Amino acid sequence: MNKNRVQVLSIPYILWVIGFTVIPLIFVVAKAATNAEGDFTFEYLLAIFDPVHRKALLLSVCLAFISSVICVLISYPAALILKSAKFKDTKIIMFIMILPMWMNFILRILAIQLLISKNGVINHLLSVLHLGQIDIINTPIAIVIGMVYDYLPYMLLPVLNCVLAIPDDIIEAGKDLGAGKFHVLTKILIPLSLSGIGSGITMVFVPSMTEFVIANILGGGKIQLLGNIIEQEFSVSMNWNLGSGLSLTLMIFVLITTLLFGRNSANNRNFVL
Amino acid sequence: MMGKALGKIYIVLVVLFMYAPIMVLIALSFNASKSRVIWGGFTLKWYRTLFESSAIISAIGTTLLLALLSAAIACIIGLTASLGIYAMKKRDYKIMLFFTNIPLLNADIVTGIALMLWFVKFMPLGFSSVLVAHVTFNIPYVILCILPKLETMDIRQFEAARDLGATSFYAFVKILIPDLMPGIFAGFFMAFTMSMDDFVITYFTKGPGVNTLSTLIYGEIRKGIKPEMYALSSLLFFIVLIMLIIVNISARDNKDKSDLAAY
Amino acid sequence: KSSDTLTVFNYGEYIEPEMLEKFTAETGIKVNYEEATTPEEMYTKYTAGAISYDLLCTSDYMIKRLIDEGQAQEVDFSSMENYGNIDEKFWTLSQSFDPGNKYALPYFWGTVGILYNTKKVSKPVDSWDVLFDGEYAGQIIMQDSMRDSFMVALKYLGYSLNTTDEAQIREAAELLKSQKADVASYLVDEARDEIVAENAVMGVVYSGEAYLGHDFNNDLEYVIPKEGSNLWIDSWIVTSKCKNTEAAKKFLDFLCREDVANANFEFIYYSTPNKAVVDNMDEELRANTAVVPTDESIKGCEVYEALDADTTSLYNNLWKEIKSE
Amino acid sequence: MSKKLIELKNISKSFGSNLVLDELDLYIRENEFVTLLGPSGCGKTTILRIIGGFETPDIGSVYFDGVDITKLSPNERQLNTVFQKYALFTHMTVAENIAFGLRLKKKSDSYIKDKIKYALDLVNLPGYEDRYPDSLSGGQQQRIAIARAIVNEPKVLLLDEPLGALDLKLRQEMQYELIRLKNELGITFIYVTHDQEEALTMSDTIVVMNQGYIQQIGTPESIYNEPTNAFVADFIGESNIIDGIMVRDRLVNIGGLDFECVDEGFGKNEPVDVVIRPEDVELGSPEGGHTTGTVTSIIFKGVHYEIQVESAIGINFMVQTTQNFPVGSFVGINVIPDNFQIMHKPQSEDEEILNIEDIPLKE
Amino acid sequence: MSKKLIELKNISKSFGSNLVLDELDLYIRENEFVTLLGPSGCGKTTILRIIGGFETPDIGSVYFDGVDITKLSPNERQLNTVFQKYALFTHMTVAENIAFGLRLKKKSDSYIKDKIKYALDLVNLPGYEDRYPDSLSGGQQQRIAIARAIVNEPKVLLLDEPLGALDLKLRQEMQYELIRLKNELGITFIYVTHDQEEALTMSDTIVVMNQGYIQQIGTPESIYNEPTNAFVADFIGESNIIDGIMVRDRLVNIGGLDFECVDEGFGKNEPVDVVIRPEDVELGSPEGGHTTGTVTSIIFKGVHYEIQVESAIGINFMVQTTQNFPVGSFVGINVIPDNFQIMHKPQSEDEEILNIEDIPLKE
Ligand SMILES: Nc1ncnc2c1ncn2[C@@H]1O[C@H](COP(=O)(O)OP(=O)(O)OP(=O)(O)O)[C@@H](O)[C@H]1O
Ligand SMILES: Nc1ncnc2c1ncn2[C@@H]1O[C@H](COP(=O)(O)OP(=O)(O)OP(=O)(O)O)[C@@H](O)[C@H]1O
Ligand SMILES: [Mg+2]
Ligand SMILES: [Mg+2]
Repeated sequence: MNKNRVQVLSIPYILWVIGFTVIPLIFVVAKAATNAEGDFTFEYLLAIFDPVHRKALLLSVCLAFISSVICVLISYPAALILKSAKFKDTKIIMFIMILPMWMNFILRILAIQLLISKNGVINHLLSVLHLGQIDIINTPIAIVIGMVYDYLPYMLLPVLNCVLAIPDDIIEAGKDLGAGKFHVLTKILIPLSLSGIGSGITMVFVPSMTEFVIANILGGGKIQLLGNIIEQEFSVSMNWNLGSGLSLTLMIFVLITTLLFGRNSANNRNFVL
Repeated sequence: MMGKALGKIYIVLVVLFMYAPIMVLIALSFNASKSRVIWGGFTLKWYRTLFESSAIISAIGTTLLLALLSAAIACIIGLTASLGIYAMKKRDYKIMLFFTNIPLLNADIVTGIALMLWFVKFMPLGFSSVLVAHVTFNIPYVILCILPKLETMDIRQFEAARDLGATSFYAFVKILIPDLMPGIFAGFFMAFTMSMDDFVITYFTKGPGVNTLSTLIYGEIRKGIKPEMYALSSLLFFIVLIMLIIVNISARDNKDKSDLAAY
Repeated sequence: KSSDTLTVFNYGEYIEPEMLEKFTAETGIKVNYEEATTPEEMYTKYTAGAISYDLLCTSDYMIKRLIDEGQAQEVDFSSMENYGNIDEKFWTLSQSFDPGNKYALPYFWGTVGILYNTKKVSKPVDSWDVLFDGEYAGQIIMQDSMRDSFMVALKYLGYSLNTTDEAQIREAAELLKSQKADVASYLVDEARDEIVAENAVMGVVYSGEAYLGHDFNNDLEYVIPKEGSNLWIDSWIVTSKCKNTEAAKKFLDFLCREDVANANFEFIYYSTPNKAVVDNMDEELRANTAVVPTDESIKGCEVYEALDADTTSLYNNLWKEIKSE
Repeated sequence: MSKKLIELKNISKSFGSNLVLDELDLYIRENEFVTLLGPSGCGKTTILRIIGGFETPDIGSVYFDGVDITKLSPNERQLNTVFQKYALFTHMTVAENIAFGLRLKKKSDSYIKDKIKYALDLVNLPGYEDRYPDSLSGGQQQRIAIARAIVNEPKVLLLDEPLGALDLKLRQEMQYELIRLKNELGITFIYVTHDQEEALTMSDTIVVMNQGYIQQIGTPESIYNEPTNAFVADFIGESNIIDGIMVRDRLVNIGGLDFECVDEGFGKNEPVDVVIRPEDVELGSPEGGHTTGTVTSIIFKGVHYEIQVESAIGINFMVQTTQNFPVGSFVGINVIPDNFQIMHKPQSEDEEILNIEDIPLKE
Repeated sequence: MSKKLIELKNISKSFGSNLVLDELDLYIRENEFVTLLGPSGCGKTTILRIIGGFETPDIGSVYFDGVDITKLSPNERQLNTVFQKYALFTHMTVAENIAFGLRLKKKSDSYIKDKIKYALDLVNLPGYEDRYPDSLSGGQQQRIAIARAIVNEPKVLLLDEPLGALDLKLRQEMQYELIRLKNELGITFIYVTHDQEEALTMSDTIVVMNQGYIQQIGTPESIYNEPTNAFVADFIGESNIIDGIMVRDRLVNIGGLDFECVDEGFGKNEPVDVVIRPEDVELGSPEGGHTTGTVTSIIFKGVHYEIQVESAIGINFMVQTTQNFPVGSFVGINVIPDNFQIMHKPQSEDEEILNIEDIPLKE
């Protein structure tokens, strides 16, 4: 009986989505499917296949993917360590993780630039210690560092949440049956925290696909991601049609991937509200 | 206990990574030189001039209000939405997630311009339009934080509460919410942060006279960020940090007491 | 009364805030002040129509576009009390985007040139050539702006920066592509800081930044290459939506007043077209070519004209190609 | 007799394609102690959950005091549940757990405090107020679950194996306390247990179920002594269930030997199931036995020994006796006529289940 | 006798300030079936968890086959556990749950498939391969937990109330299967149960605990028939524990009346605890009784009736008998000398617990 009643709870959100996501999206679709004169055209929807755009898309996917993976690789062990430390107050950890984000984004990225640039803080330290120099500014590595830095909390929080919620007795059962640390990880912890990792990946991968500020500042403007192109089309070239077209195809591309993965857990629980 | 020590080192490294740029910003707030790339000696003057700038003071008010309100509204809508989505069948569930992801996926400028074009049709641009825009891009973060939590929730406790006479709302507040609290918290934090950070969408949807820290900072980029901004950020950081420590200590005190009482 | 309020749209940090208060105090007209970072942002927000702006300050080519689209009101500037403060030569220069000087009032102006570190660059810098000869490979900063980058190449090649000749533009693009390997980074606003921090030895910057840069690092010098460069003028227009033209005019007149113009100048140190201000400047400042370019140095400079659609799209595509190299 | 308080009418419930309850009818009288008994997975918990309002039946209705409450939500029902897996609120202390229902009813703080103390004393855990459920042993958690339910003094208490994790001594104490509660407060109990002795000791009425069907409803003694079919006989206590042939009224043939019994009304030479409780088989000296046998195994069970005897008539008897007969000893076997239970054989293998609807419900 | 496989030496463990195990020593021989028995919260689960490696003792060591394994992690120990609360992997099907340990051992798919089938048959749940734990009843989950542990054929199996949620029939079947496993595979069992009959039936050795101390270690019969103290006597089965005075060897005075017994070596006129099992109290006609009494209550318990008799000597006897004596009937009471258990009285209230270290452990 009650499943339907619970579903009703999402109505405000559905209305919101229709009002402020779907309708604006229709504007975008309309722009994407017409040219400057307002005539229907496929030109901009297919513009993604232009070699320049394709290259940028590929690079974007690549960097976003690498950043997501690194975020997972950093967050997951951290979550495990925090879980094993039996730290009770998760809110404090979350606070510590998110606090840096309360400084303005652009300031933080500029600060990273200060850290890793040629005459930056790190190189200063390294030269004082006679440890050689790093030269990563204006390379994809710098962009990845920036993305990881900026999006790490969005991975950490859901992953931490999920990992901490895994009951200890299930982990004990796994160990009891002979699972070493590795197998406990791969067969129990990870499967049970997939939804958290999934959320984290969505929140890291998806926004980093359209990221452009990081690429501009840390990449020295030499690396062109799809986000830069879309931004450029909108804000400099004023070619909204092309910008919308690219944006829309990017969106479809990513949404289809998320649809393919979707929800893995069986949803047959009873829900009595 | 090698593992424990290594674990601690790891956490310290992660925290270091996250806080290194913050340290730089804090250092800059004490930099007498107006340029971020030159160290001009130590000064506190930016902290003083900060309070003399009415533009900054009013922007910080707007920013915090906007972030708090939009995060709170997003949490409420996102929480109810998550519950609803959780109860849905697989197909509907996927469709909902699909739409949830859209605001994350649109380049900010696309969202910003689309929302602006849409808003001008029926509402004056002003604080409320920015608020609506912020809520819109905040909700997905809240949902993405709460849904995984819901998946691992223990529904039996909820049933027990219902059995003991709690209405579903009461049981929801007393049993589910505490259970979901970490997720809600995470969602709120993220929403708050997104809102504080956003420039492009705010820019296109705001009315005249409405300024947030972001719009101020972006306006300053050409001439060089005003050191007051570093001071402000650092101040904000310290205030939150101190609050955190106070809350933590008082919570620990309480815990100690109840721990004692337990034995 | 709304007629006593002006909604003013300007670049960020482009006016001394106290001047706005002063204006209100003097005239009783309230100012609703809005900022933007790029002309395109302004255009987008303005044309969306959500906010009815009365006055707008933006760059030459955007002024032209707005005028062409009928978004500007004709104003009789000569009837303004402080009309005479504006140097005659800027009215002339403005003709390129505002023939007849019917719409646009020059506010600030400047050039694009090379900011370089005299300690690190031994050879004399007077030509765009230093950016292309490979000697300072990896230590050069270019503008992350399509038009400015093309401008550099076109001027270096000896063409007009407003050329619509596809072959010339393509030639410039090829040059930029081959240069990319030598470029440390393409930056806009951070360029100056990078040179100040000596992460790069030279870069293409706006003259206004050159002054600031020199302020932080005395080794920095600014030069407008001999091949010529871009000369830009930011001007005010009264929008066609403006109801209270009188108040708007008062505001513009106010800006031209010497004390006000001087305050604004000292707030940003961009070149001012206000000759009263220039005349009263102290010697040292006036000698700085970044602040007050000599007529000699801007001899080869041109003002941007709006490009036709085909050329714009050619520019766009080539620029994206350069960036994706 | 007191009125029917709860009535289940024609309840069916399936999970997916798995039919768990099939057209089930059942009523519970006021202040009655009804126990549901049946093998694991037979649907006991499901019935409780339907009564509690946590599951909606696919078909059928639930009545409370004559009112249809099928669609009522759990909090609107005047009953409380002790869950099979405790379902304690992990983020609350023991005291907060117990106070939960009372706070909802806006009881005064002093009342709540008293009640918590009373309930913790009752379940033998005084001083555990401030512990968290995670730090309790299994049995302690179970007792808190009981305390949490009873402080609310509901009209009906649903208990799903509430004493399953307790040792005999504590279980007996708790049984005693529950019965006292029932009598003092007039609570109606619906009880699920897998412990037959508990069921027999505590219940007014026992409902024996199998695979979603009710097999028999009756008093403990009628269920134990007069099981309606071999399933019930076998399930309730241990039994020797032996093939026999009814020679005539009051005479049954087992393994070629005739035994006197007290049952009548079977067809001549009808094959029947003969049920003999192990404690009803008497062992003695070979001479005095109706038949004889050899002891093949003996297990010590505390109160008695459990002995397997291979009898001369080819039948293996399970015998419970306090005497010790060593393995290999030769014994006489006797059963008094009263202790034979004669039952119709089911027509088919499945008949026990399929035809169960025909079994008249006890009024 | 077979070698000691597991040895706990001087184990102490506390949670916070709560001392749960205190200097405990215990060993388990190879292929032995050892049962831990004790009241709720006495530390049984904690012992299993220490052996399993889930808790580290504060003091003391655990030896496996002579090797100190105190610091070894659970997966490196050659033992498997059936957890009190099942701890099934909710994200895996039943089959995947069962296969878990085997896959880790890189068994072949066909082997695993066979084992799953074998284990599900064993626990009476064939065809449940693809169900998820959430969709199983309590007893079904418990059986899957057993299946998951035994397919690994560990050297030692730790079972924490593994049959607690099962009905008598199934429990007996499972008991039988477990014993068969023990004999066939030579598995050593460490078993926790709150069911004394189960303990008596299955165990080679029973360890009776109270509040973290071992009270008695012995065979089922010695524990039942010769409890070392009143706690054990009371805990194992039901008992009449009566104050008496030892008149002289083999004569005890209860309520002013002398009874013959078989115990010797007590001081003259020493006050003692006299323990009489309820099934050892014989009721008959008043004439033949050593003393007499009146039946005050009778409860049907299936196998027998439980009768309370108020005796003429002022003592209330609990009696178990298969005969029915109506309430109020006047009866004779007899106990044969063998059935008196005479025990020293503890010096103080707490002595049972405090002085327990002095009780010699059975070797
Ligand atoms: N959520 C569910 N989804 C699918 N099947 C279920 C679900 N809950 C219960 N079942 C099935 O319904 C049947 C009855 O379950 P129920 O829990 O009522 O049994 P039970 O009589 O309480 O058993 P036990 O004594 O083992 O607790 C079982 O076969 C079980 O597998
Ligand atoms: N994590 C813990 N924190 C604090 N106290 C605990 C914890 N685990 C167990 N205890 C306490 O230790 C004592 C022994 O617990 P244990 O689980 O060993 O009991 P048990 O003998 O298994 O009881 P039961 O038969 O009820 O399961 C109990 O009093 C319990 O409250
Ligand atoms: Mg059940
Ligand atoms: Mg236990």
